[in-house]
Amino acid sequence: MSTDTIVSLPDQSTARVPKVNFLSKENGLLSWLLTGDHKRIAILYLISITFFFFIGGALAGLIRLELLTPQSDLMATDTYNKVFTMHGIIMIFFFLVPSVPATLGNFFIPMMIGAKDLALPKINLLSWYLYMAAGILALYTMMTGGVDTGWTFTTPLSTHYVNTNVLTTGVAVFIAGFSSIFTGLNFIVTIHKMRAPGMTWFRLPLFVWAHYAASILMVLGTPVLAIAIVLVALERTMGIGVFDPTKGGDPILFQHLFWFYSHPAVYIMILPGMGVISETISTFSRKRVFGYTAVAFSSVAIAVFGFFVWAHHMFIMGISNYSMLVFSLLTMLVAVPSAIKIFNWAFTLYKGSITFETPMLYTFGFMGLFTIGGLTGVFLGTSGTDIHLTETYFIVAHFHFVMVGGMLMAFLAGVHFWWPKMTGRMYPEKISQLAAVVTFIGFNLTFFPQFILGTLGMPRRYASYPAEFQILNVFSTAGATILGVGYLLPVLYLTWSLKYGAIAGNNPWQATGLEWQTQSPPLTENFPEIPIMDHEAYDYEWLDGQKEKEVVIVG
Amino acid sequence: MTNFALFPPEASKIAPQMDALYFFMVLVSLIGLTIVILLVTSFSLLYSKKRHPVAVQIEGSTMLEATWTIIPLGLFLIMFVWGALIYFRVYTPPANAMNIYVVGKQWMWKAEHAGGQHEINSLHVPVGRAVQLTLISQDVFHSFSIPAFRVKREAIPGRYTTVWFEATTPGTYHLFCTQYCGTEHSHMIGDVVVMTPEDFKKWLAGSTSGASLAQNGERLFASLSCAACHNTRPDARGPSLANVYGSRLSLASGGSVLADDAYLREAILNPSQHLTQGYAPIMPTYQGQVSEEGVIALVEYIKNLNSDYRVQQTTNTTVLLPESEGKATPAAQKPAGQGMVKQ
Amino acid sequence: MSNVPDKVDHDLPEQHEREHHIVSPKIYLTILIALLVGTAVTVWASYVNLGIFNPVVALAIACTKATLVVLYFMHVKYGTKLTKLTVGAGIFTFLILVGMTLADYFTRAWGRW
Amino acid sequence: MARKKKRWSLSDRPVIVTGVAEGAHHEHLPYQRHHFETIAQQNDATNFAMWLFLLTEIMFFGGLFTAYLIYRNWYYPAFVSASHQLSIPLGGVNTLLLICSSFTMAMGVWSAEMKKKGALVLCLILTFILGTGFLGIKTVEYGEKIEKHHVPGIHYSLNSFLYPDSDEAARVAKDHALPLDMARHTEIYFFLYFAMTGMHALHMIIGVAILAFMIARAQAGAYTTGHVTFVENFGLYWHFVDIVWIFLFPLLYLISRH
Repeated sequence: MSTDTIVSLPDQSTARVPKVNFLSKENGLLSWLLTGDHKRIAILYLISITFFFFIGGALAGLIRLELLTPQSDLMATDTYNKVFTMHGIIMIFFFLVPSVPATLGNFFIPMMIGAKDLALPKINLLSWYLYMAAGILALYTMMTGGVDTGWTFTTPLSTHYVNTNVLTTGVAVFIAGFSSIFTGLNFIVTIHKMRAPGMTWFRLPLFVWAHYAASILMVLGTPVLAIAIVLVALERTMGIGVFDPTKGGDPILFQHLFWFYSHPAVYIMILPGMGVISETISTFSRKRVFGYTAVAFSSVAIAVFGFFVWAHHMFIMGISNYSMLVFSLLTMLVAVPSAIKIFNWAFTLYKGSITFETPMLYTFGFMGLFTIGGLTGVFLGTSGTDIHLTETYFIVAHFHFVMVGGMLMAFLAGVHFWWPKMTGRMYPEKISQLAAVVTFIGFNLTFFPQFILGTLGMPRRYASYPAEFQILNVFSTAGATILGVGYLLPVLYLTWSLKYGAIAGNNPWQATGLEWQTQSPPLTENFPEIPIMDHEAYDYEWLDGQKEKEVVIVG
Repeated sequence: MTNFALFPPEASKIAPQMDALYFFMVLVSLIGLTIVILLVTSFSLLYSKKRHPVAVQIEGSTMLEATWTIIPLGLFLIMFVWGALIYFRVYTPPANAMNIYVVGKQWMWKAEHAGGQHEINSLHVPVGRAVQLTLISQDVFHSFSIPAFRVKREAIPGRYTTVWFEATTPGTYHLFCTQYCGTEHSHMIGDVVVMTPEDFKKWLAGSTSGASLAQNGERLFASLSCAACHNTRPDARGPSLANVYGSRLSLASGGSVLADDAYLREAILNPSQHLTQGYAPIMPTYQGQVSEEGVIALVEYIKNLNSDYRVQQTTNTTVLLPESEGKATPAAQKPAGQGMVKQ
Repeated sequence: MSNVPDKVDHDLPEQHEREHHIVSPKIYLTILIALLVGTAVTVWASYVNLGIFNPVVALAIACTKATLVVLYFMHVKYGTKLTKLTVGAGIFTFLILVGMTLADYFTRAWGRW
Repeated sequence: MARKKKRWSLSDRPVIVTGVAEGAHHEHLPYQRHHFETIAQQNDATNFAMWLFLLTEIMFFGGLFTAYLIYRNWYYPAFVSASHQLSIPLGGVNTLLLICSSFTMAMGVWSAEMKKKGALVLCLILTFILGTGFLGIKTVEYGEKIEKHHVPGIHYSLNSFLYPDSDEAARVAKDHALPLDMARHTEIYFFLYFAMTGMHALHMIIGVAILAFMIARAQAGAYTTGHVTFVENFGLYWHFVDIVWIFLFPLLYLISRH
């Protein structure tokens, strides 16, 4: 075994992908469209999410191209408004919210807890159909004139002052909300009720803890967005006056209802990513995650505190000074668990045996960028600096650092880490490490200048801007092109690896999770028979004990 | 490639204070980031598989957990308190501030000075003087943002919001609308011109519209026949509005309220909720009949009304009202003060 | 598998009959009567002028009726700790949404703006 | 809006279990899905899933209750006069109907547990009748509002609040005329009335539709074979909808009736 990688593949001349697995058990279109198997639904989600990610990415490219020049010369301001609105809606509702839970969570939570499938397979399939229905409806609105209210649907703009497809987009987001509710509901029931014998709560991998916390937010937060959108639809069609100041309604009420969901939504997006990072950091440093209970409880703490902080999005909107105090203080409390996690991951490396495969490179990228993203969040949570920095490119940089720097890096780390288990094939190491580095460089060049633009006061959602901001915008657009290349590479070599990738075998990383103790790609019922969990999570001694008892491959 | 800025100018009294907090936070973030990067890189070098092939399993240490819970929490709380102080300072205008009304409407800012100067997408302010902006929007959410002053306040429809600043260095600074408000959101920009007091006085004189805001209000007060009820005759149906601004009124629904701009606006648009004690709820609502600028003019007029002399002068026609036949208008005493509406 | 753990302590349902507690119709009948009485009382109470206590009384009666339905009709009284925790979480988040939003509206009257 | 996702579990029809591949060392009851170890685990999971779904319903109505509390506080006189437009007898009868339907539903669950098919079908039919009765009364009330133009929107009319003696309900409640701006805010009350009771009625309609389906299946003997999860879960849903009405009735109908 070469000294600087832990990858151990079976002898390629004789090894082959097991004949009986969840992919080959049944084929034909119907076997995919009517499947109850959580693994197949995860694959369906993976494909549809990548599709929507590249549409959102193309829109991002258009935005960056427009902002190369101070004037709005690539497209009319109206078109620009529609482009950034659709970029926001597609990226948030159709990529970030579902990405890790619906793909990696769907595929691996049942395997990690030793279950045959999620508790409600039919509802899991329904969640994917709702997601596709909502996605197609969103694309339909894009084709037929788009919507230009921003992804925040600010009233009274969205109810009285635009004549674009606000209603159809509202229905699309409403349906996508249900898809997210059903995923979260499925996870909570599965984690509570279907753990294998011996799998106590503190033997669960931290990936499962993170998804449990995110699912609480999905189930309890999303319905409030649903009612907010229903009220916008009623206001827009019948003029019921709930948010219309001339009829006595209060537009700030919409902000309360909208942000009550939309702040927990950012934790729905980041928590699953944190779960992936806990897995990769442990596997590639061959060590149990430092302070397991601290990391597990900080996930749940983020979920619980996530509900108390929403009005820090509204500090300049005229909420009372006293409720500003409450929300700003609680925002400081919710920032602490993220700091705990970062330091615990860093100390997991201490006295480990670290290797630098692609998932680990993405993990390091995550740790750096999420730290910056998290800390700049405190800038915006502090009411004083929020006055100057909110609604400028500082806030754009902040949430891109957390969402793209944090969440997307974690998603790519997860996809590369579990690719051998999902497909039975290894991804090509060298080019993927290159892609990780290119993404990291492109990301920093794109979004770091935006922090400076933000302090300069350049407002967000501007199609044209004063000339002195141009140089920083040119850097940002240059970075965006590199980032685009960085994100295209994985699609190419991952599809290539489906046919030509090395045969991965059961446990290429020698990881400790239950999902690595069975064949890859796994059986439809995951395990020949339900495993008994008799060791702690991330127990590398137990793993060494397992070396000689190789798992028999069925079929 | 005109001037290439990396940090906005500090042109208001609050700017250095906010920048101090901003740089403290940048410093804390840099230290935090370097700690994380140092930890990750040093551990990666020291404990790579080559140098440290066998990992040593470590459960964790509550001591360390406590340190990186309490230290970040302590730092964040310092930032919270410091930030809250600045927030209260920016959003609580001093009493002696000079008031300028700003009306945001889809895709332009309209500033209205008490002296009757009206500006579109620009704001002229004197240096070294507290200037309070009273913001309102006529349609959607806008946000009045002056990066050089580090101030920003949302103009929302239906309610006044205020912010104040004290410019320190003369010059021309950017004015942005930072809340997405539709097609021309990115063209709803302008200049804030800070002038020395003399230049400001010259500008005021040069660009007046002939009638001060209060005089506009007075004309509107008469044309909407507010004086039919709000005159000082003993049988007046409405309360006298002289010196009402800033006084504490007891409401018909119990409780008392300070008669500030917001109350006056609400009393004009939703009178029945803001009824003063002892008066019948007969005041009609002017919602939809008078524009935001009209309400501003009326509020400015009422704020400057320190006696009813003017009201009687302009409303001697009330003697012609049917129910007042036979009753002579009570002789209006000329008040000690000049009784004129302040210019 | 090497060693099968002896007593497995996770909250998979232990015995069959504990989870399937049959509530007797007698209890349902008493709860029905209690609810009907509650409705009558709340209607009667609304005709009595209790000043600001009217909404408080109405809400108190509604809450008791709701708890009766949840505990007895929905079997939460005989349900697992998990079900009780779930109901608690739902109500807690509901109160957070209502409470903290109202906190903003009520404190607007304190500050000048 | 909240399309209720009922899981059509195939488990009710007797399914020949072919659990060969995995050498099932425990017997698989016909209605036990393959991925559950024991039937108790399946019942627990579906019950817990139902409760989580009810959580989303609580938060969904939570948004409306927040709006109600804010606007009631802002425009109390408008809420008083507008609430006097609602007839307490109709609302009261509706509450009684719903509480009795909750009772019959609970008895239905009991008879399913006791495997009494006749009692189950009777209870479900009674619940169905009471539910449709409730919806019938609701349509009567809505018809009254539409007649008086109290539906928020362009045609909303204020004259039953500006001139209360022209309106029979206002006369009975001895209301005095509201000033114009407060009269305008009665529209906010009626938006809340229609949004809350409308959303509740939508949930009732979905419930009644599922009830019809259940009655058909119950007659075919589906729920009295020991597998009662479907009836139990529907019972939870029905009781939840009843609880929503228990809160709606006092908050909308009984605003200062003295």
